[in-house]
Amino acid sequence: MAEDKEASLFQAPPEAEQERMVEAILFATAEPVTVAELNARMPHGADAAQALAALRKRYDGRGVRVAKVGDAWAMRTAPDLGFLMQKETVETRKLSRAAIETLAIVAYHQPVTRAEIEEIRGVGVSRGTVDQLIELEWIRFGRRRMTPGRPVTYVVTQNFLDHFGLESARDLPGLKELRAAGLLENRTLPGAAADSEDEEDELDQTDMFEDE
Amino acid sequence: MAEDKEASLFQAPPEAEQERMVEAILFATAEPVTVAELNARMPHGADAAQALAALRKRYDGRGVRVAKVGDAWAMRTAPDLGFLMQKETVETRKLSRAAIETLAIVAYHQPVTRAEIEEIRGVGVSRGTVDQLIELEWIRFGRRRMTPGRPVTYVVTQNFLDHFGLESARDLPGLKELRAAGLLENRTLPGAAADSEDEEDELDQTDMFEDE
Amino acid sequence: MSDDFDSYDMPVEERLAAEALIVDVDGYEGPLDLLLTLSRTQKVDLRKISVLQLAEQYLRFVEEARKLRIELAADYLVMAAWLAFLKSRLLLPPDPTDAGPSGEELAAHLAFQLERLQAMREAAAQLMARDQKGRDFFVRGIPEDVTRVRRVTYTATLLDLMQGYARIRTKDDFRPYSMDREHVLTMEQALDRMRGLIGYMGDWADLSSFLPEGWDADPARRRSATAATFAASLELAKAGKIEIRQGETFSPIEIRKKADG
Repeated sequence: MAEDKEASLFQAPPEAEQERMVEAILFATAEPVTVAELNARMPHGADAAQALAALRKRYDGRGVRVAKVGDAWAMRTAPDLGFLMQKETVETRKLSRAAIETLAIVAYHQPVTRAEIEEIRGVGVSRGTVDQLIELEWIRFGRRRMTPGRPVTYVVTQNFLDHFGLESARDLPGLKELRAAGLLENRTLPGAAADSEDEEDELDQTDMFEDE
Repeated sequence: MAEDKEASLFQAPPEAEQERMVEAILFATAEPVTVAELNARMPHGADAAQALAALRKRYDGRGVRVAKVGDAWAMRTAPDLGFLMQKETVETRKLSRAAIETLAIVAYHQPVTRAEIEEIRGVGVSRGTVDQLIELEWIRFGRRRMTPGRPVTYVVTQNFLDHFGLESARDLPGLKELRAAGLLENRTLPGAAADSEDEEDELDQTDMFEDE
Repeated sequence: MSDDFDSYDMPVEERLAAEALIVDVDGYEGPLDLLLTLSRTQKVDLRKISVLQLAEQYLRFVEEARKLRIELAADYLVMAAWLAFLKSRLLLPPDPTDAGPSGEELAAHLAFQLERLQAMREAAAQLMARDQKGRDFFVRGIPEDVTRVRRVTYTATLLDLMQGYARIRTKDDFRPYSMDREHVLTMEQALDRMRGLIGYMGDWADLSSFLPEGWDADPARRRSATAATFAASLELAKAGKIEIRQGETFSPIEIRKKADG
C-alpha cells in the first residue's frame, strides 16, 4: 500500500496514522494514559500530544469523548448519555458529610495538613474519614510541610480528577471566586489567645499556597 | 405495530443522536451488546441497527472498529495496531560473577575454548553463562581450534567493544599492568605446547597481546 | 442580660429553631457547624453577621441543652467559654492596658471562619453535583489488556570486568596465611645445631659454613637459614660460648669458640 510505503520512508508515521494509534491506545484502557506513556508506546518520532489534539477535536460532540485528566488522557462516554448506562452504574459507597467536606477542603486548599482541615471544619477529622478518601484513591499524601513537626500534607489525585471529570485542580468549580474572596487564605486567630500550644499549628498554615 | 410507528414518528431521537447512543453503549458495556439489547436501552422508537450501521461506517479505517462478536457488537482496537498494546519495561541487572569472569577471560585470552576458560577459572562454566553472553552479543564463536576434538573458540564482538567503550580488545585497561604483575603468564595446557607450533590460531592469540 | 434570659422571650420561629437544634445535636459537625446553622436565623450575608448576637444564640443553645440534661461534647463547651469571653470583650469598653486582640478582631476572625466553612460546604456540594465517573460518564467496558513485555538488559562495567579477571588470576596467590615451615629455619633449630657444632670448632670460621646442608641453594631458604644461624650465634655470644667478629661492613661474619666457654 502507498501508505505503508510512506510510513517506511519517513521515520515517524503520518499524522493520520498517529491519530489512529492514540485512538487505539486510549480506547483499549480504562485508565488515563499520560502523553509520555503514549510516546513510549508509539513508534519512534511520533508526537502524541499533537495527535491527541486532533483526536480530541474529532470526538467533539460524539458519544464518547477524549478527556484530559491531569497530565493524562482517557476516553469517557459523554455525560449527557449517562441515562443509557444504568446497567453499568457501579453503586458507590455513600460518602459521609465529613468525608465530602474533607475532600473539598483538600481539593481547594491543597497541600493541606490535617490540622488545617480541622481548623477549617472546626472539628476533629476522624482517621476513618481520611482513610476512606485515601482508599478511594481520591487523596494521597503530599510533601511534608517544612514547619515544626513536619506534618504530612494531603493533595488530591489523578483519580479524583478523573472521577469528577476535571482536567486539573485549577478547574475546580468556583476556585477563582473563592480565592478572590480570600476564603482560601489562611488566617490565624488574632493573638492566638491562650492556646499557645496550638500556635505552631497555626503557623504551619502560612505556606499553604507555597506551590501555587 | 401502529403504536410503534407512531412512537417512532414523534419520539425517536435524530439519527445522529442515536448513533452517539450506540457509540456510548458499545464503549462502556462490559460485554458485546446485541441489537435487541441496544434497542431496549435506547429511547423508544430508536433504530439501533441503522445507527449501528452508520457508526460502523464512521469507524471505518479508524484506530478502533465496531466488530461483530457472534450476534452481538463490540468495539475493538484495529487489528493492525495490536503492536501498540504492549508496554515494554526495561529492567537492568548486573551481570553475574560467573558471567563477568567468563567474559573477562574471553576478552583477555581470545580466541579461547571452553576448556581453557574452565582451566583459568578453575571451575566449570555452565552452558547458561556462555549462552547468556552470546545472547547479549558480547561473545561469539571464533574459528575452531585445530587440535584434537576441534573445539570451538570464543571471541568478543564489536558489540562488546561498543558497550565497554573500547576500540579493540587490546585497549582493555590494565592489560599491561596485569601482565607486568605476571598475572597473564600462560600456563601451558597439557598438550597445548605441542599443538601450538602448527596452528595459526595460536599465533593469532599470541599476536593479540605481544605486539604492543 | 442574657444571664436571666428567658427562652419564651424569643420569637416563636427562633425558639422552634433552637428546639430543633437541641433535638438534632448529634447531627452537628462540631461547634462551628452549629454556629453556622444558628447564623442562618439572622438571614444576612455572613459578612454582615452580628457575632454578638450569634454568641448569645450559641450560649442560649448550650444553656438549653444543659437544662434538658443533654450531654454536650467538650468542644461545644470550650466554644461556649470562648464566646462568653468574646461577648464580654465586645460589650465592655476596651482596656487600654490590654495588649491582646480587640473584641472586633476576634469577632472578625470568627466571621471569617464561618464564611470559609460555608464556602467549603458550597464547594463540596458543587463538586458532588458534577458529572461523576461511573454515574454520569463511563470508562471503557471491555478494557483490552496491555501486555507487559519485560525486557531485561544486563550491564557490566569495565571495572567489573577487570576486577573479575584479576580475581581469577590472583586466586592462586591469595592463600590463607600460614607460615611455610618447609622453607624456614627457626632460631631454635639453628641454636640446637650450633650447640652441637661448637664443640668441634677450631679457629675463626665463616658463619655461612654453619648453614645446614641443602639450605644454601635456594635463595629463600638461604636467607632464612642465614638469619636463624646469625641470631643463634648472637644468642651463644651473649651466653659467653662464642665470639663474633666482622672485618668491615658486608665482609663475612666469623665466629669461634670462646676459650673458656
